Amino acid sequence: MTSVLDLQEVTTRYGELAGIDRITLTVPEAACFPILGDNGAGKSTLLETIAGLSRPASGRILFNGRDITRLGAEDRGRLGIGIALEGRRLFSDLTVIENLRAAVLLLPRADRPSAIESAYEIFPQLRARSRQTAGTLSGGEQQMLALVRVLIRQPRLLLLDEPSLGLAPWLAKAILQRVWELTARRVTVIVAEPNTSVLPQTELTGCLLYRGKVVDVAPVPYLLSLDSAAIQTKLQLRPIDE
Amino acid sequence: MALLADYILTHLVYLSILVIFAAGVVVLYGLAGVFTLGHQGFMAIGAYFAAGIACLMPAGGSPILAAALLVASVIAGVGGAVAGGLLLTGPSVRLRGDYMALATLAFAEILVALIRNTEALGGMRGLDVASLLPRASGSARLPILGTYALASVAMAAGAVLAVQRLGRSRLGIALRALRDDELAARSMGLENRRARLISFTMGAGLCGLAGCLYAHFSGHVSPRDFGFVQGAMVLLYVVLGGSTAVGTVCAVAVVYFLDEGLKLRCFGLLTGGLGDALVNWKDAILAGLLIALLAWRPYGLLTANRLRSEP
Amino acid sequence: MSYLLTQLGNGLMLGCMYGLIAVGFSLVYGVARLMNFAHGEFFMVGAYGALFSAELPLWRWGNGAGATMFWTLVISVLVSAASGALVSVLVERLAYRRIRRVSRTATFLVAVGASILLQQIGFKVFSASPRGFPDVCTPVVVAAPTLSGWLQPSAGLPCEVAVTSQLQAVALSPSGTSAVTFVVLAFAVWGALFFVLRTDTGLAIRAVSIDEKSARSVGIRPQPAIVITFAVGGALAGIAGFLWSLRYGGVQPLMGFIPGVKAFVAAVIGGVGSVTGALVGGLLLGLLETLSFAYLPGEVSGYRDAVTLLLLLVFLLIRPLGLLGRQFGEAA
Amino acid sequence: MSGALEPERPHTELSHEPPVLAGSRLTKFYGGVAALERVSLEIPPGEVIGVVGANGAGKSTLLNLLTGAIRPDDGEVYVGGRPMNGQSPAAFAHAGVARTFQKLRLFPSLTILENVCVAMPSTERWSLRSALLRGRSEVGREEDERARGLALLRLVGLEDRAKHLIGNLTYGQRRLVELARALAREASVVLLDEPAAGMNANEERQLCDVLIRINQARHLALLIVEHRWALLRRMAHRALWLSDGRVVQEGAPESVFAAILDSAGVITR
Repeated sequence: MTSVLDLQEVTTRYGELAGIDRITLTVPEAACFPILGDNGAGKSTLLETIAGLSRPASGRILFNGRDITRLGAEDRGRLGIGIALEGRRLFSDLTVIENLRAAVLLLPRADRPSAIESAYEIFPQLRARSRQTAGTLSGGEQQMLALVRVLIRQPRLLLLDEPSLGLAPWLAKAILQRVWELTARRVTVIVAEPNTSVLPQTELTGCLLYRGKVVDVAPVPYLLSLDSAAIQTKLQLRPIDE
Repeated sequence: MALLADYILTHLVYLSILVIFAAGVVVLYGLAGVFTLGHQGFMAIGAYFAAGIACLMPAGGSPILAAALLVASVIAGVGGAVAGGLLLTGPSVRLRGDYMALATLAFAEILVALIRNTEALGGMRGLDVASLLPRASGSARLPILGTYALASVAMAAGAVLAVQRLGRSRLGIALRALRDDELAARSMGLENRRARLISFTMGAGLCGLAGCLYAHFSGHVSPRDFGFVQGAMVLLYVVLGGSTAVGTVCAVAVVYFLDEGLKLRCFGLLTGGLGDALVNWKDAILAGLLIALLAWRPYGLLTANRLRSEP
Repeated sequence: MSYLLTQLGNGLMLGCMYGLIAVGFSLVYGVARLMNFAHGEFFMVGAYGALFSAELPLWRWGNGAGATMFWTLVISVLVSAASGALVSVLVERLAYRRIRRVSRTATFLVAVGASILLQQIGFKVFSASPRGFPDVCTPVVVAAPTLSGWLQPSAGLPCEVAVTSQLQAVALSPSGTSAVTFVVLAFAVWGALFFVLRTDTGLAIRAVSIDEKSARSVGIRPQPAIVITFAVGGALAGIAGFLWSLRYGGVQPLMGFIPGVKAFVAAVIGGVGSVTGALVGGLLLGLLETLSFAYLPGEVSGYRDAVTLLLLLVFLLIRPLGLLGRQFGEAA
Repeated sequence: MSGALEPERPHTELSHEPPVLAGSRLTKFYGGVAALERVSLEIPPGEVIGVVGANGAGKSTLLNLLTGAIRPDDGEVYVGGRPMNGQSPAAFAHAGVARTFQKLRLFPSLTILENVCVAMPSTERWSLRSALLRGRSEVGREEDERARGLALLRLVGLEDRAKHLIGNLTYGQRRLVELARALAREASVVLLDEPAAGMNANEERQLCDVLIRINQARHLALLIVEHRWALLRRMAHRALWLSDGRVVQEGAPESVFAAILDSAGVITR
């Protein structure tokens, strides 16, 4: 399995604390790669660094072997990297259709209508809401809009930051099920999600973050079994500067 | 030689008036964290109150009466400014950042527009202040000027010391906490209404005091003296001084020296074409320089950019 | 009755001019969270730009047939828009770009500095005496509130700007001037609305205003959107400057300050960040001023500026979001 | 969860006084989304209650409502039996409610000791005169507050860092300073928002020890929002499971954790 994404010793400061610290990570092609960790462990910083929204202080990022460390978020978007930010971050005063139009400004003018149309195929409920301002949608509908804003650009690497935030587990599972169908075996997905029940299956390989460092890359059930004492001993094995 | 002394003493008085005014803004902006653009309104209140009361001086009245009226006019000026300050505490709690700036600007500009349109206050031309200290000329002028200079420097030093002590007191710590993170501070029981009341009183009061001294010393007050630009300049000194009392005094001194220097062709060093150009373009050069300084050190010349202190 | 109509007409036109300036101020605040105090100066630059183009020898006023008049106007509008836009973009590039993200207070002070700098350059390049369109225009004593203002104890005290003069546009009869003003205003207002609400660039600008990080995540570059916003804002203010000087004359370096403040008031009343809000706020303010000037007794109308600012204070206290504005979360 | 060590849960008999903090039918909407719907709970004096649930289930919203940071759209908050109906966070603090925040919110321009002392209930109201003149009584009060502040810092093991700014502290130490600041309020209930997030094993143990000792010594009620069940197993008398803005289950910690596990909603990492 060739690797889609390689991070080499990437460090990004975020305020003073919840940054990421010399992270080295390889994400296999067309895999669903969960990222686990406490709030403030650096999950969002890692995803935003990969998407180009935060500039790393040091280290290199390779996408399909090409160094994209210096590229901005817009250029990475063109290369096929899409991110759905934590907390949905919709353009709440724009209508649903305007949100979609804004999301496809990146594409050539000819492809935009078909891309917008595909959004309604992924989540048909949105068609009835297209004239409504995004802020007035229900929690589930807002999450659907946030997801289609990225999906309709057919990204090759999809980054999801806590997609189940604020939703009842059954609703999150139903919505994300649609995403897994679309991306299985075709799109590489990196998802930061503490609620592991919404993941496509239980036996995925992911990584656990603690204070901006990678504790381990292993199957999710094993990562879930590590408590703070185990993390302590694991990190001791590697030189850490507390 | 007397001319040089006169020049120095006069500028010393204006410098200390500016320091007292800036100390007031340090309390409003530095401690209370209020983005103020209207502090020149408080100074205008102080100046016009002082001018008004000074007019009651009967010609040739006894010096004791003059001294009493002088004290009365200062108290009235400061009191009026404090009243103006209290007026703004209400909105200051509800409005944030930019909107508070616009509200204080509107307050000051309304005040100045009203003054400019009421004949009783001299309208556009302004009021002459029957200076209670005899405007002696010739040899008698220096001692009078000396006492003025001494008094204003003492008051300026007192203002700076008071602001410094306020900063270190428990009230000062509470004000800084409220400025760093208002919700966290209020969740710890810090009632910002009372803290704002106190800091507005002191801030506006100092601005009013500066207004009184300016009225008495310059002998003339007019709406133009309290324009929007003058207010912005003082806020600039406070920002360049890192929102601290001492830092602001240095910033005031530096810019004042620069302004004078440019005006006098670098104290007579540059004569001829370049000198004229310098004087001619003085304000443009000063504005450009201050923009550059701010861009380089937005939180004050001495504070490193890392140490953000922003209301 | 016709007096009321003409006053309403004047009020509408004055309102549209305030609206045009307010649109620029509002858009810039929306997309960059920046109170552009130098925005009034783009209005002045536009006036000088149009003046410059109108004085070009090959387009003398009034001697050619209607066509020359038409082309002169078109050129003047274009030049005033271009000069306003150019200076606006320059100010963004040189003064605001770096400081904007660092500190709000410093950014405001830089804006004041830029405003003073433009006024000073205006004085040196165009001299203080007011100039009207190549027609007679009553001279008015003018001087700038110098930077150090009352800092100079001895030097002559700076004097305040007098009330602007009335223009007697010989070549264009008053009704001709208002007709032209009305057409150009209508075109500019429609253009502003169309640009922001209908075009893709307008959509990008609105997206950046609402949530810059989210806009970047969907591939919109904030920096070009901000530059375009400054350019459009500057152009609209420039056009307003040209029309103002066409109707009221008195093109002098300080002409931008008071209309600039009025535009801030209009933007806040209408709701900062919304284009329609800025236009509505401008119209309201223009009508209020013109009617109060026309109907209130003489000495009271002297308080016109105070009334405008009082309106600002009232709106700030009771409805800071303005009529059509919305809460600007610090999402950026 | 490992739960290796036997949970020595502090046993205090729950008295019949009015609850130190209570919420009835608390509801909060953000746009079209109900962050919290008709949530009721009561915290008797001295009780430790744990709140668990997925991110976005409404835990922080509940905590913000109970501390006055935000106002409920419906329902009522009672502190010591008295309705608070929308008073300011400072009024909540004076009524005896203290809190910490999920994202650290210490005061950067103040030293660590000042961070703690600023939260102390200043009996004497500020006045300009006392601030400027600093008479004997004022200095005396400052000395007393400094001593109490240092005692709190000693409790969390940071007394030697009193003069430092928060810049040069590790993450765990900052959490402990925030705890000391909350305890400085001498409140009847302290609400903690994910206090152990990002803490290593010994910092977590130290936090637990401090909380247990304070709970027993000062009969201080605690509401702890936390993902790490191990900490709640050691301390909590009761647990409350929030999901999608509603209370799913409330009761003994073990029964609530068991309910979460077999609902196949493995919530926590």
